[in-house]
Amino acid sequence: MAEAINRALAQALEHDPGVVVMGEDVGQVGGVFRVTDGLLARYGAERVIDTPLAESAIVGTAFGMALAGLRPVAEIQFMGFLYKALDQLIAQAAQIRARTWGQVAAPMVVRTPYGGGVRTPEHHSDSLEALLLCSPGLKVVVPSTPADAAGLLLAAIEDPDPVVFMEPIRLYRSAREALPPELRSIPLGPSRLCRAGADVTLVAWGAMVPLALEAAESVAAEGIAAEVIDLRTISPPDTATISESVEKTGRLVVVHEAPRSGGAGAEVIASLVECCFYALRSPPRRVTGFDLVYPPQLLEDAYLPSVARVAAALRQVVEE
Amino acid sequence: MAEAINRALAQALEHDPGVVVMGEDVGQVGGVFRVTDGLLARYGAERVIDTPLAESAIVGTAFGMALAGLRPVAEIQFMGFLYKALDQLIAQAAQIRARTWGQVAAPMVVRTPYGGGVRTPEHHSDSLEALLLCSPGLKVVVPSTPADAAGLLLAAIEDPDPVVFMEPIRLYRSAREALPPELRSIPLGPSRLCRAGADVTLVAWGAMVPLALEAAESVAAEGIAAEVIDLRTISPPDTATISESVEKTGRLVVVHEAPRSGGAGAEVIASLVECCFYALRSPPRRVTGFDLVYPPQLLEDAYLPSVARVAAALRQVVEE
Amino acid sequence: MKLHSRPRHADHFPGAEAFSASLASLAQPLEPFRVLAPDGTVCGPLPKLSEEQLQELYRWMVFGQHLDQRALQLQRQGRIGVWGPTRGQEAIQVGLGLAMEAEDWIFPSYREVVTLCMRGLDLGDLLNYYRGLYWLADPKRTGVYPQQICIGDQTLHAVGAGMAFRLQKRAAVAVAVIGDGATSEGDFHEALNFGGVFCAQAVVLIQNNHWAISRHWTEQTASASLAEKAMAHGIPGVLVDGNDPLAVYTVTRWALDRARSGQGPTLIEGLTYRLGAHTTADDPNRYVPPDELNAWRALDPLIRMRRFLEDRGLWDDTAETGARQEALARVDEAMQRAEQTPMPPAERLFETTLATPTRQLLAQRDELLTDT
Amino acid sequence: MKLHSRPRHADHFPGAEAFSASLASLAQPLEPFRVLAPDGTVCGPLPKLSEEQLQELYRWMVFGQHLDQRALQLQRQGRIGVWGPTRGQEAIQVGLGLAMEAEDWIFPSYREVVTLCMRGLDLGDLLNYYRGLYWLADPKRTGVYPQQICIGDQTLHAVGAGMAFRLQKRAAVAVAVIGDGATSEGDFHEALNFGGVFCAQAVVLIQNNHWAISRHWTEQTASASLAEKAMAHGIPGVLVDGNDPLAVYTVTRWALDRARSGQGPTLIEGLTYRLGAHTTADDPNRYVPPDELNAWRALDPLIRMRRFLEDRGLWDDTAETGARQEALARVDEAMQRAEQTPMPPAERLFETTLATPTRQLLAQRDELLTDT
Ligand SMILES: Cc1ncc(C[n+]2csc(CCOP(=O)(O)OP(=O)(O)O)c2C)c(N)n1
Ligand SMILES: Cc1ncc(C[n+]2csc(CCOP(=O)(O)OP(=O)(O)O)c2C)c(N)n1
Ligand SMILES: [Mg+2]
Ligand SMILES: [Mg+2]
Repeated sequence: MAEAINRALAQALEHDPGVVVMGEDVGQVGGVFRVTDGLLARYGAERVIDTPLAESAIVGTAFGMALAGLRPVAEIQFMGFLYKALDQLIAQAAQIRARTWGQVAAPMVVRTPYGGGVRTPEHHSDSLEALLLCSPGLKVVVPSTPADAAGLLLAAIEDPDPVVFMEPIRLYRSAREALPPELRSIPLGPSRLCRAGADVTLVAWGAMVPLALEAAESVAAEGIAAEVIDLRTISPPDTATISESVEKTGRLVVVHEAPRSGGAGAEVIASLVECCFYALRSPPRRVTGFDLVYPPQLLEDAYLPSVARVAAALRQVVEE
Repeated sequence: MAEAINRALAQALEHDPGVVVMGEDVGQVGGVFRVTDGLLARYGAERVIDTPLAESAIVGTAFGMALAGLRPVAEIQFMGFLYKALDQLIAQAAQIRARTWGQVAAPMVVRTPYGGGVRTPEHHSDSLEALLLCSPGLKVVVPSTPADAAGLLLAAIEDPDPVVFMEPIRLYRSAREALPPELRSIPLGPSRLCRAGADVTLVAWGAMVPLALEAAESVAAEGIAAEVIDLRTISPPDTATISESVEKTGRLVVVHEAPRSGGAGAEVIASLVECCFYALRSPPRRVTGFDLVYPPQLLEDAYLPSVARVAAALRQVVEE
Repeated sequence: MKLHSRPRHADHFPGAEAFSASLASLAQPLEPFRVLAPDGTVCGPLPKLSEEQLQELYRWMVFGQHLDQRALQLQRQGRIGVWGPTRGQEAIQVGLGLAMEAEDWIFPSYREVVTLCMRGLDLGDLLNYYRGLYWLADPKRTGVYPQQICIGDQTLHAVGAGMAFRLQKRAAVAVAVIGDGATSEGDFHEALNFGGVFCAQAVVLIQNNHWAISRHWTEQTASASLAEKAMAHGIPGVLVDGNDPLAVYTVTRWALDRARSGQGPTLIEGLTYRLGAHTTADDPNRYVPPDELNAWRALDPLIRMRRFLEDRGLWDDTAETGARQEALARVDEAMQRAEQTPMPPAERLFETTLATPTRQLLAQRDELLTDT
Repeated sequence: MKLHSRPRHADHFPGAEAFSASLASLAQPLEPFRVLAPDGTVCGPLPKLSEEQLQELYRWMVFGQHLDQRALQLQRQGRIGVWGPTRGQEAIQVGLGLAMEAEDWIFPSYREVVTLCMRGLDLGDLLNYYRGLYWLADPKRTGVYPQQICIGDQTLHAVGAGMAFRLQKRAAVAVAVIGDGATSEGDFHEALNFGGVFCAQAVVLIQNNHWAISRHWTEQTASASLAEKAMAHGIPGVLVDGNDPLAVYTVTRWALDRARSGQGPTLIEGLTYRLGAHTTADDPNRYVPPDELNAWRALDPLIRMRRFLEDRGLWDDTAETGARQEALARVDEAMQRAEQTPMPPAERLFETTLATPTRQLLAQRDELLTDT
C-alpha cells in the first residue's frame, strides 16, 4: 500500500501545481515508511517540504496554505501525535467554511499512519478515528487495499474540505496489488462491498478488513454467510449501504482496532439501529480493541481483534 | 451552580493541603464566571495559581504537579480551548498509570465550562465530551445540579485518576439550591434517577437534564411516563442503571447538546442495544445538536435540543 | 505599580563567570522606537507621509474611538453581543492599516476592528458578526480573515499563507495580529519558528495592551519584552511605542517590505494599553491598578497624534467635530444596515458546513424543518 | 557541509538603523563552554571532582558505549524492539548523571539510557521496556520517569514537578532531557515560559545531536543556537560542548544548584553528535553528510575523556579492558534477568488502566479470558 500512496502523491503533484507534500522527514529521507520516497527529487523542496518537528504548525500552516490556494497534503508521522494538531485541525481548518457562510474552503489532507500489529513503541500504534467523528466539517478516510489507498487519496486531495487520511501501518508492506499506470480517484463516502453474504453484515475498515474477510471465510464452512463491508469513509459513514445489507441479513458485527467505548463502532451501531431496528434479529456486536491504553509490544496481540474473536462474534449474532 | 463549585473548591483547599487550583484568570479576578471567586484571598497565590495563557502548559504542568504529590484542579477557561491540551491530557496524564503498570497515579481534575444557550461568541459553546470517551484512563463527569456539582467535584478531586469535570455554563446562574454547610462527595460512576416512569427511558446530562425533565412533564399529560436518568458520569457510563430502566420501559431516548454523529449518545445506545436488545420495543432515538459547527448566537436556538424536540422523540418512540 | 517594569531577571548569573561567553543574553535592553513623544512633538525620523495621509491616520483613530464608544452602547442595549473595547489602542491599528498593501492579508484577533475597516471590511458585515452572525464578508475578496477567538492560532495561518505566497511568487504579505497573552501559546512559537525556517512572507504584530484579561503582561512571561521572543526563532524582533501611529507605521512598513522581498518574517511588539475592560463581560476594577491606568490615560494616542497635527496646523476643533460626526454617522448607518440584514434561515447552516452536505446533514435539516 | 554552521541570519537589518535600539539582538555569538579540548587537554576551569569520580565518569561512558553496541546486536537478534543508538552522546549523559542529587527527578527522552542507569534505574527493567513491556521500575522510587516518546512533552512535566517542589519546599529539582528537534514543539516553549514565570525548580537539557531523524538542527530553526531560545522566556540559556563530560557536569551542576535554591530554571544546550542511526529502523546514509560525520567522529567524547585521564595517569589499557568487560557483563546479566521475567498476563492490563477498573473493563477482561 505504501507504494500505491506514493504513486498517488506523485500523480497529484504532477497534475496539480497547487499540491504540496509536507511533514517531518517526508523529503530527504522519503518518510519513515518511505511513503514519500523520491518525491523530493522529482518535485523539489518547494513542493515536498521537510518541516521542523511541530505537529500543530504542520497542520496550522497547511491550513494557511490552503487558504492561499494551495492543496497541502500534510503528514503527521504517527497518529498518536495528532493530538497536538487537533486544535488547528478541528477548531480551525474544519470550521472555516461554516464560520464564513461557506465562502472559504480549506482543501487539505492530513495523512497519518495508524494502528498496531507491527510491534511499534508506545504511542505509535494508536487508532484515533473516534476522536474525529464528532467534528463537523471534517472527513475521515481509511483505505484497506492499495487500489483504494491510491484512489481515495486522490479524491481526498481533490476534495474541497479537509480530510484526514489514515494509513494502516500493518498494510503498508503486506497489502500489494498491481495498479494501472494512470490512477483514478474513488469518491469519498461510499463503502465497498468486499464479500456478499445473506446471514450477517460485517463492517470493518483499514487493517481490520483483511481480518474480517478471513473471519468470514472461516465461518463459511459452518454455513454462515457473512457480508463484509469495508467502510472506507469513516466520517461521514455510508449508513445507506450498511442498512441495505442489514435489512437483508438482520445481523450486524462491527470490527475496529480502537478501544470499544466511544469508538467509531458505536456510531455505526447507533445509526443502524435507528434506521433498521425492525430488521434486526439479534443485537449488533462490536469486536474491538479493549478499553486500554494501547499495550506494549509483547502484549499487543491480546489487545487486537483476532480472526477468532471476529468469527466468534459472527457465530454469536447468528445463533442468538 | 457556580457557587456550589466555588464552595467545593474551597472545601477541598481547606481540607487537603495538596490541592491547588490553577488556570487563566482563576485567581485575582476569580474566574471569568466567578467560580473561583475569593479563593486566592483565602488560600494564597501558591495554591490558587493564575497562569499564563497556555492550555497545554496548564494541563501538562498540572500533570507534573500531580506526579509530585499535589492534587491540581486545573481550569480550561472554555471547553472549546481544550483541544490544545488534549495531548497532555490524553497521551500523557491519562496514560501514565497504564504505562507504569499501575504504579504511578495522576490525580488531577480538569474543570471546564462548556455548552451553549447563553449567546457566547464562537468557540465558547462547544460540548466536547465525545472527544474524551475513547481515551482509556480518563473519566468524564458532568453535573446538572448544584448539589451534584459540589459532590461530584469533591469526588473528582479525591479520585486517584485524571477526571475532566464539565460545567454547564447555562446552569452556572440558573441552577440554584441550598447546600449543607459541610459538602459530601458523591461517587463518580452512578447515574441519578431524576424522575421515575414506565414508558420510556430518557438519558441526559448537564444542561440537558432540566430540559429533559421539562419534556417529560410535557408529555405526562398525554399519558407517557418518562423515566429520566441524569448520566452524571459520561465516561465510564453507568450502563447498569440505564439497562435496568430500559428493561422496564423498552424504549430509549438520549439527549445531548453536542453534534449527533460520533456523539456520546452513540455509545449509550450501542452499549444498551448490546445488553437490552430483546427488551427494546422501538428504536432508540437521539435528540442532539446537529452535525454542525456550533452556530453563531442568532442561530443557536435552532441548533440546540428543545423541549419540543425531546417531547416529539418521546412520543415517537412510544408510538412506534 | 507596574508601569514599564521591564527588566525583571538579573542579567548576570552569579557563579557563571566561567561560562559567561556561553550564556545567551541581550545586547541591550530594548528601547521602544518612537517618532512622536507623548506630547506630540517629533522625537524620531518622520515617515514620508503626505499631510492628507497624516490627517487620514488621525481620522481613523477618531473613528476607532467612536466606533468603540458606540459599540459599548449597542452592547448595553442588547443590539450586539460581547464587545472587546479598543480604546487606547487606536495608534497600532491605524499604523498597521496604512502600512499594508492591497494584496496583503490580515489574520486578526478581535481587537483590530479599525485596521479591518481600513482594509476595506464593510462595517455592516463586521457589526453583523457582533450581532451574532458568522463572518459575512468573503476574506478572499477583502484579505481580512475572520477574527480569531482561539488565542494565538492565527499566527500559524499567517505564516502558512506567507509560505504559500513565497511559493506562488506573489508579492503579498500575511499579517497576524495577536495580543500579549498569545505569546504564551505554543502555536505562537511554532509559527515564528516555521516562519524563520521557511522565510515566510509574514509579519506578526503583538498589541501589547498590558493585559490578557486579568493577567498583566509582566506576569505572562519572565522575559523583559515580548519583542525579544523573536530571538528564539532567529528573526528580528522590534519594540515600538504602540501609542505612536507614525512609529508603528514605520516599523510595520519596514517589516512588510522585508517580508515581501523574501527576507523573512518580523515580530513586532507594539506597547500600548487597554484603557477599557477586556470585554463587556469583564470587570477590570478587580485587577487594574488605578495609578497604572491613569499613567496610561495620560499617554492616550489620540492626544498625541492630535497635538502633532495641531502643531503643524493640520487639525483643529472643526476638523475634530467633523471627524467625530463622520465616524458616528458611519457607525449608525452600518448598524442600521446590519439590523436590516434578513436573518439567514438556520437551514442554511446545513449547506455551509461542507461543500456537499452529508446524508446525515440533509436528514437533520429535514428534522429541523419538520420540528419548527 | 554544515559542521558548526551557526549564524545564518544577518545580524544587521538594512533600513532599520532608525530603530536599532528597538531591535532585539544577541550580545555576542555563543561560544560553547568547554573544560576539555578535543585532544583531552584542559582548556577551562576543572570542576572539583575526585580522581575516583573522574574515572567513574569515564567508566559510565564506556558502559554507555557497550550498552549501545550490545543493544544493537540484541535488536538484530529480535530480542529487543526498536533501539535508539546513543553512540557519540555519552558525555552529556554522564555529566548530567553525576551532577544530579538523589532527590532529583528526571523526565527523559529515549536517548539518555546511561543517565538513567546512573540514577539507579535497574538495567533489567530498562531492557524489559525495550523488549516490549511497560515501564517496570517505580518512578516514585527511582526518580526516573518513563522515557518520553511524544517529542518534547516531558518538558512540561519537569516544569510542573519543579513548580510543585517549590510549593512543597522540597530541595529537589526536576530535569527534562530533550533533543534538538523538541525545541520546535510548542510545549517546549510553554514549559520554559511557565518555568520562568513560576521560578520552577527545573532544568531543561537539550542533547543537540544535530539530527531529528533526517532533519539537521540548523534546518530545525533559524536561530543561531538552541540555547538562546531561553531568552524568549527570560531564563538563562547556556551552550556547552556536549562531548566534554566535565563541561556538562559543571554547567548542569550550576543549573541544578540554581534551581534548587529557588532562582529558577535554566535551559542548557549540549552540542554533540549522533554517530549512529536515529533508531534501528532508520537509514542515516540517506541524509547524513559523510564529511560532517567524519569530523564528529574525530570529536568522539570517549577519546577526549580517555586522553584526559591518561594524561593524568588515571587510565590505561588494562583499565579500559576492565571497564569494557564490566559493562558487557552488566548488560548480559541484565538481559538474562529481563528475559527470565515472567510474562505479565494480558489481563493485568485491565487492572492498571484506572485505579478501579470500570464495569466495561471487567467485562472485557472476561471476554479476553473466554476467547483465549
Ligand atoms: C486558546 C484560548 N484560551 C483562552 C481564551 C479565553 N480568553 C479570551 S481573551 C483572553 C486573553 C487574551 O489576551 P491577549 O492575548 O493579551 O489579547 P487582548 O484580549 O488583550 O487583546 C483569554 C484568556 C481564548 N479565547 N482562547
Ligand atoms: C510529537 C512527536 N512527533 C513526532 C515523533 C516522531 N519522531 C520520533 S523521534 C523524532 C526526532 C526527534 O529528534 P530530537 O528531538 O532531535 O531527538 P533525537 O532523536 O535526536 O534524540 C521524531 C520526529 C514523535 N515521537 N513525537
Ligand atoms: Mg492583551
Ligand atoms: Mg536530535
